[in-house]
Amino acid sequence: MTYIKKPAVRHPGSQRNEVGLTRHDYEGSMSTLCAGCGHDSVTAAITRAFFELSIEPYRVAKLSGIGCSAKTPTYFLGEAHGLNAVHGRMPSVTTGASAANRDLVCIGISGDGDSLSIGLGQLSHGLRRNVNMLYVLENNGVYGLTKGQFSASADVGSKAKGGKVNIQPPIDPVLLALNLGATFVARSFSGDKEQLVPLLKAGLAHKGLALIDVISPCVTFNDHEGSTKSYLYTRQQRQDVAPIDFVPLRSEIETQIEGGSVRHVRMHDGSIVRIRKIDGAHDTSDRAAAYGYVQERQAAGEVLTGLFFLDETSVDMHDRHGTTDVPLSQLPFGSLCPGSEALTELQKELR
Amino acid sequence: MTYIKKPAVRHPGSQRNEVGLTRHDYEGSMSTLCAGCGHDSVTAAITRAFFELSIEPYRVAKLSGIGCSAKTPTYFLGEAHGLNAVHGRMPSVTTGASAANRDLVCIGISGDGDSLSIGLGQLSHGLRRNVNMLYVLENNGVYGLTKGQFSASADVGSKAKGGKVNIQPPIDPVLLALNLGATFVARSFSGDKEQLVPLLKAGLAHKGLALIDVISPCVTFNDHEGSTKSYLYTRQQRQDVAPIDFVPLRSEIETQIEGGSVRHVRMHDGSIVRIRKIDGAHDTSDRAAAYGYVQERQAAGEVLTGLFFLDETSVDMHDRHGTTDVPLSQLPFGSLCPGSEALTELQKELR
Amino acid sequence: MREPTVDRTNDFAFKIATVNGTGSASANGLIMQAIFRMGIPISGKNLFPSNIQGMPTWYEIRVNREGYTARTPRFDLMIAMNPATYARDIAEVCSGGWVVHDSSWPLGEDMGREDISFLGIPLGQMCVEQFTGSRERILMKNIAYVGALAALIDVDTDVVRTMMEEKFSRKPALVKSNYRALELGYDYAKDNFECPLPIRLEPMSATDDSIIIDGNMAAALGCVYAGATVGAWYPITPSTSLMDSFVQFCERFRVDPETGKKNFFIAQAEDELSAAGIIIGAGWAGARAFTPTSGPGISLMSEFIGFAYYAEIPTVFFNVQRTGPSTGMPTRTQQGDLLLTAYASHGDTKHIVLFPADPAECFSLSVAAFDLADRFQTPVFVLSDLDIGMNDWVSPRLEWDDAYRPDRGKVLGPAELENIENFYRYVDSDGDGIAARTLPGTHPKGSYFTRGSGHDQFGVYTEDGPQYQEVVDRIARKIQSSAMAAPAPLFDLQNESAAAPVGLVTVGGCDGAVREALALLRAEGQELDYMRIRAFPFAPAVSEFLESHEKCYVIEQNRDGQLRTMLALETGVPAERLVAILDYGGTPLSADTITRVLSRSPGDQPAGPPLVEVRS
Amino acid sequence: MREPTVDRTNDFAFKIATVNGTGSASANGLIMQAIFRMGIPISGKNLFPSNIQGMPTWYEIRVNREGYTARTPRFDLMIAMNPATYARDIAEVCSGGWVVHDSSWPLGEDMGREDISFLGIPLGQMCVEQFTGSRERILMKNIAYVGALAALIDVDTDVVRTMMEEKFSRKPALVKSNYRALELGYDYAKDNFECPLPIRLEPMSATDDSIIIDGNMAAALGCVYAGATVGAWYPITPSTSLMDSFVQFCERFRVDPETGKKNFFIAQAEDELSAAGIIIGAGWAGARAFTPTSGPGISLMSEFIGFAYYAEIPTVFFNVQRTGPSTGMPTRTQQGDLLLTAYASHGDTKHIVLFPADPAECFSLSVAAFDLADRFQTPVFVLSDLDIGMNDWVSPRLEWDDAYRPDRGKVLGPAELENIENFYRYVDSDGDGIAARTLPGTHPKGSYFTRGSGHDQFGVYTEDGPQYQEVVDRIARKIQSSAMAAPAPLFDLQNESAAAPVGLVTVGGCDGAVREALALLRAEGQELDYMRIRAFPFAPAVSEFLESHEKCYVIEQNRDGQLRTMLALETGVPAERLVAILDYGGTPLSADTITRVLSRSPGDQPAGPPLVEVRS
Ligand SMILES: Cc1ncc(C[n+]2csc(CCOP(=O)(O)OP(=O)(O)O)c2C)c(N)n1
Ligand SMILES: Cc1ncc(C[n+]2csc(CCOP(=O)(O)OP(=O)(O)O)c2C)c(N)n1
Ligand code: SF4
Ligand code: SF4
Ligand SMILES: [Mg+2]
Ligand SMILES: [Mg+2]
Repeated sequence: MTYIKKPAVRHPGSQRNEVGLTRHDYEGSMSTLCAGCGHDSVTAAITRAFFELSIEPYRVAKLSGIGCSAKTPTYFLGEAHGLNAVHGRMPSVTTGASAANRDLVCIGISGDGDSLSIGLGQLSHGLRRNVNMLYVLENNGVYGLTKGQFSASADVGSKAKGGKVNIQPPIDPVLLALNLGATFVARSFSGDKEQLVPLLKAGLAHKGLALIDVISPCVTFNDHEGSTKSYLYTRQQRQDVAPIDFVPLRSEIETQIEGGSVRHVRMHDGSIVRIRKIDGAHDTSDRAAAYGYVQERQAAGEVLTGLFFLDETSVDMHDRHGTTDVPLSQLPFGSLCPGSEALTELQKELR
Repeated sequence: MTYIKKPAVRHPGSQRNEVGLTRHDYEGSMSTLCAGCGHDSVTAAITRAFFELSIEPYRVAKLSGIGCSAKTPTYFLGEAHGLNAVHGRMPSVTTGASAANRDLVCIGISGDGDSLSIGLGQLSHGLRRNVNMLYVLENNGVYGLTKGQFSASADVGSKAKGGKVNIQPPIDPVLLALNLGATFVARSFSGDKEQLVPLLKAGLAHKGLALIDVISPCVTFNDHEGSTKSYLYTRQQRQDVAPIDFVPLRSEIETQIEGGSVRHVRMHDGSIVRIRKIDGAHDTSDRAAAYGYVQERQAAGEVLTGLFFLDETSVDMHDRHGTTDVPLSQLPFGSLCPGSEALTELQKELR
Repeated sequence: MREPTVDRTNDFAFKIATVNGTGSASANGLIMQAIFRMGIPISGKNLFPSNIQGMPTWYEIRVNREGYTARTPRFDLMIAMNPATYARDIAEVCSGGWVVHDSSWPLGEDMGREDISFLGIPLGQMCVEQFTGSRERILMKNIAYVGALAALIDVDTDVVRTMMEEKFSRKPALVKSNYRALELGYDYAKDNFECPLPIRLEPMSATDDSIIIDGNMAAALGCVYAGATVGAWYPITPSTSLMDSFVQFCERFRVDPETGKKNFFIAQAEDELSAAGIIIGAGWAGARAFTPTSGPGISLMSEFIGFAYYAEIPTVFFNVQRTGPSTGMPTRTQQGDLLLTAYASHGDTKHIVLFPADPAECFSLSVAAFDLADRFQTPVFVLSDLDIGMNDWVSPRLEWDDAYRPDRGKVLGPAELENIENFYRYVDSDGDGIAARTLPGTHPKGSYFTRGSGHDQFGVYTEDGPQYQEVVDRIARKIQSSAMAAPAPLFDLQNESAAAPVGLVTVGGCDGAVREALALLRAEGQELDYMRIRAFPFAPAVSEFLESHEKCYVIEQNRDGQLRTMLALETGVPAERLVAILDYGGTPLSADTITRVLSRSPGDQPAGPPLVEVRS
Repeated sequence: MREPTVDRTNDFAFKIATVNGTGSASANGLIMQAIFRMGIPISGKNLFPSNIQGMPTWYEIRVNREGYTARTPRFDLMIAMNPATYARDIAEVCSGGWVVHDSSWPLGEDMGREDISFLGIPLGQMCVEQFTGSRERILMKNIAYVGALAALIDVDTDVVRTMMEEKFSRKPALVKSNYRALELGYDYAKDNFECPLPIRLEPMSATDDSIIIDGNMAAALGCVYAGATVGAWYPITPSTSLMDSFVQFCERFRVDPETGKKNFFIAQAEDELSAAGIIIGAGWAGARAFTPTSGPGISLMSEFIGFAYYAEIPTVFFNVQRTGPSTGMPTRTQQGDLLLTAYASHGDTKHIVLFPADPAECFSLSVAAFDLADRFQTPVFVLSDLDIGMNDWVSPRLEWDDAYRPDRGKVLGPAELENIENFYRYVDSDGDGIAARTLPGTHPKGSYFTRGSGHDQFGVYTEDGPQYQEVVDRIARKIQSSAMAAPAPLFDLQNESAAAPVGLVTVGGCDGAVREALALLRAEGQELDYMRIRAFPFAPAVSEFLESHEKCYVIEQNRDGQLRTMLALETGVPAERLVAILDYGGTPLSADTITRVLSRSPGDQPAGPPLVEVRS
């Protein structure tokens, strides 16, 4: 079923997508984050990605844990069901929601504290299960909401606002995900919508868990010099690998292709991801190469962004499990309850 | 202080180590594991490693979580304090014990369920903290104690006793540890004392967290064909990388060196690890190379064992933190309590 | 000493002491099943170690023609197959009783027990002679003691042989060796002892309408029949077999025969926190979802439980209790998690808890749990225990009413949403304390934001006291009102018209032992009423019972009298009128524990281990 | 309406409504501190959002010459700086009161409040004229309202200026602009309004021996003075500042001046489970170790808490409570975790809990907590809350007795071990329920195995009922016996010789409000006794108090009457004699809540928000 909202007033000039909705229909309530917070840029990119993909908001389930980042699902897709779980446990709740209704378009938003400290186990095992979801990790190197302690993604030597210096080696979610068998691994920067929006769209089209690590500076606690998660550092040290275009199923494939070698990857829903190779060095289908490349550039002080790895043969949680096509939550009771006769039969064996 | 136990009866011929103890003094109570369980072989190797290093048992703290593997600390070093924590939480308790008393020789025993499922976060963050401990992961691909469910290290397609087939990609603790910045990463096989004992000794001498992943077959639930954690598979598919000798501080360095290229690594306590390179391909000081090599051989179906990575510059938790040299638990109260005068002074600022 | 004149036919108990992992479990099951098939009321209690191989293990069987099959600690016969526990096993035999032991190698002593008879059988030696290979020899020794037992107490060997044929229908060689081993023991006993002993069996027809089932299997069946589609778990004794059974039933009943696709989803989670998260997500998205666990799991799930309570998400938790605290004794039973489960999580919380007494109730209360969870939009706990969950029980055949339809509670679907102005998640429009919910993915008008942080009745984030209170006050009313909808307490009253002076109150698996004690005490002339509580929050009938009795004995299996605590707390009945009889050593309750306290002729009562604590 | 004849000097309350993250917090602190330095009893309550920037925030100040400084919901003056909350802020002003607002842009309305006076000051406009850059303009607007307030209520501007000099001693430019902003507001008010208002300040000397401190800082200081060396934590509001303070104190007092080496170890753990594990490991190895957390953390630590209880490992947990359940309102206060903390974890457990009422007790009870933990070898909880922990309190100067030596309990060192035959961990040799422990790494004879699984008194693994019971029974006795060693309840009795008919009972931070209500009610002629409980398990004096009063009102800040529950449960006093007065909207308790229920002339009582619930 498709419900198309028909707003009373049509803003002149407000563009409509294939399901007749405007960008405004993909917004949520007003952000209460700090002015300039990277997370708000991610929200804007998410809004645009859903709009451009013409996904009806009510088909979406947006989930998060606790943190500034975790607050953002209220700021987009006001007409989608949302859920703020407890801290660090978004992956398991999303697993359950997706288990119950495989038709849900699941997007999970998390922070680096939420995903790499308290939630490291859930992120890792969510990746292993290959839950069909887009996992956006809004990575700022600190616990924003509790006022700026180091998170597990803070770099060694990075300074907190109070002057404390981090002494623990960081966890890079991209390397971790590659290590744990993730089927879609990318990184972007909150400030770069041109890169982020297509990545989000590709992630939504991916069947399985698409992890996008988004460097999203915390202007209040971690946007000073010496922080590798600052606007400045990211702008200076960023290196793009394999930029992509995303062509939704229903769009005509544009004929004009930009220079450089381009690879087309067909997603499960039929849409196309076009991966442009900058220097021919990176092959998004080679997990080991992706790991090596990210690690190498990191050692050189660069922040590599782009799509690192995409498993075109990804089999998601439900398909691995062999779940039926109808969402479990919608199966009629008759198809679930074996009934009294079966019970009688069964009990013959219990004597 | 050193307490040397003087047994009443001297078994003729029972060899004594530098602190005058026999192998028997390093034993614990009788194992209650299944006959043939890989974990018992690990116990025997641990007993030997401590004996050969002449560490007085009472200086050791042996900790574990819950599982068949977690039971083993009762089977060695009967004169050491031991602790069975709750399931999956050995790393944090060991962190605390080591925090309180940095002189303790800490050994933590865990299983693949204990460390890679429920305890994945604790293992990972214990690694990041570089707690000064030897971490032995007795890896059998199953939950032994709860009767053979797949653990997170079970390979895709491996069959459980009941016939169920695993569909989740495995976590390799070696790759994970390399990824997370571990300072000592090795793998061995419970059946190979010649390799395991020197690795254990090197791990004990390492300052920081030494992770040894020991393939330790579960004869009851996971030693059949098709299990990559079986005796058979491991024996057939094993490939040694960089075998080592370990020369404790107090031993004379043997002059006779076996063929092949040998690298000497001096540990923090002055003892020496001699790393023999088989094919010259592996450099134990190169984390990225170690990762790549393990991953490559794994893809070829081989189980690589040996010492993969050793950070000679490892700075352990206490040194990073700058903790005082005297164990905190032994500091006199006078050095801890600022006293009434300081309180009066301080309170002048609180007006 | 037992009086010799008492007829012990179909009224005795025996115990089999063996070593874990040697195949004795299936031999013991064979005995249990054979006696069951002979139509005699029977129970089997497996006291197994938290170990895979090599540690002592026991199996206790009680037959009772009147149907009292709660555990008894008094054994007429011991099959003492484990040298390591020989001394303590011998000590447990009643005066006048018998010991069967393996005389292949001399155990030497009678342990000072001249009041019991020792029946030595060279089981090991016979098996060495008759069988080859250590594996077969060990396994067949078990069957040989079954044979001896058959001769000694008149187990129908035809029944046993039939069972062997059924079990090994595809392995005729195995049937043959089993036959042979059975005969070995049987013949030796017949030839050397006066068979049968006074404790002996005689066929009845008391179990014709019964089955053998454990509570975990029955609970799993309840989940299947209630239409649960999502299960998540992390293995933990003694709950593991609940999910194992669910898997098996789903593979049998829930796989599309054509496509092979599955009408269910099961996740072996990485830990209990994740298992809780999965079922909460599934409940939120509209599936009936559950997790089986035990005490440590509930502790770990505590944060999530509070979330589901406050965000009002239906979920079902099975807590198959084991002996606590902490890791405790994982293979021993207890009722130690009553308080925890009722009030789990920080802040003001209170949960619906159901207390099955046996496998049949594990089945029916599972179904009730899903209905209550959906109706009251809250976590519901089914509090079973190791004894109920893992031991084989003779149970009346389970019944199913095909007219049953799940109560999914107030869920607004697309059609309803189409017709309303606005949907507000936490507005209680009809005053019953329950607000309607919607499922994600169904309709644009149904969207709302679910949160464990402060929210007002519209579901909007709030830090405002009165708005916050409006919601938590309604939730408190809602949970309290469940008391009228949940399974009512069951009573056995001396007299319908007037209350007896004393009441016995219990919960869960204590039922059998308390009913047996009740009969014994009433036979002594005592006037007693009985109430078994089946749900928390307590129904008004619970307070009424407590108030109408001068004194109530609250019988439960924990150290601190947790049920008594909850009763005092929630009903306001003065605690001094509630006397706790506590048994918490880890074994299933026996009637002795109660009669030792309450019998007027305690001299007649057998002395027992100091397992009972009376507190008032 | 306030009677105009009443002298309001040093007896009034005002509230400042601003926006989070705009620098108002330090301006408000300035006011609080200045009035404190004027020697006047004062309290400041910060009602801040769970947000970093942009949401409404309030600061409430009450001055009271008699020292009653519990929160009051009746404000004589509102400094209404936040347009977003203007309407509701105005509504909170008492009849006859005043509103200071920024008249730079018209807010238009008086919100129908003709009974109050509006004092418009063009704060924004003045700051735009006088300062440059938006940052400075925003910050200085805060100082400008401080200036206006100084004129209106007679804050001593010299005191304020001195504080500015102290604060910005290294940034003279800042001192200058602060001076200027202060004058801007001050002069405008002097020039345009009749200053001072009837609500005004007059220097006193009531705070000369006092300090300003929050409970978290005081608790941290307690940890330092008690000799705690290991702290582990995971950040969570409102406990975070406890560890922040501990870090600061350690860096000041615990760093070797020569080597720079640290006599402490602090771990920011990856989550609360790990924090609990770390302090358990440290406690086991002989350090005094603690973790600060809040409700969700305790839920997550539940499994570990049961482990420490059963394995008998000393540890100290600070639970700085916030409004539950679940994430609840993280920046609002509550006493919602009493039950959870007292009985945390599965199985039979019971824990020692201490209840500080204010920062001074946060200091002293922290020290007591470490002593009790060591002596009873068990987790001890210090149950503070957001109001105590994070608000600035005027506190009597903290005292320290240099003769204090930590009670490390029964720990056998090398010398003792050398001289004994055998060491057995859980043998209670002197009958006090406490067995001696040893520390790892000290002596070969001291070794034992610590486990959360079943163990006998020798520390050996067991699955045997009586052996298991011996240990858990002793633990129960041990915990119960702590009641005599823990901080005793405090009383304020009408009459030492005979009990009053009615008692007021409370716990923790309710103290101030209840004492104020007590004075008011006694002034009405009511006979009332007062008891404040400071520890659980309850001392015999607690039961005695309850028993000797016909009726007790139990005043606490949660929905379900958790203290009342625990009292009924543990003392056996009939619940009907305990009437709960409950306030759980998230703000600190005020005396009104109590007098509204208990005053004989309730007509005189101001109507308040429906924050109070009376349950019996
Ligand atoms: C169980 C629990 N522990 C701690 C907290 C406190 N807490 C809230 S958010 C947060 C960290 C947030 O960091 P991150 O996930 O990086 O999000 P950010 O605010 O930086 O976007 C913490 C520790 C909590 N809410 N629950
Ligand atoms: C909180 C909790 N959950 C579950 C269990 C049950 N449990 C005990 S051991 C174990 C798994 C053990 O597997 P592993 O660590 O691989 O050890 P192994 O027995 O294979 O050596 C589980 C799930 C438990 N003790 N505690
Ligand atoms: S504190 Fe940091 S992460 Fe949080 S809203 Fe502000 S800028 Fe964003
Ligand atoms: S079950 Fe497996 S892991 Fe456990 S003791 Fe037996 S062989 Fe070892
Ligand atoms: Mg962050
Ligand atoms: Mg294992």
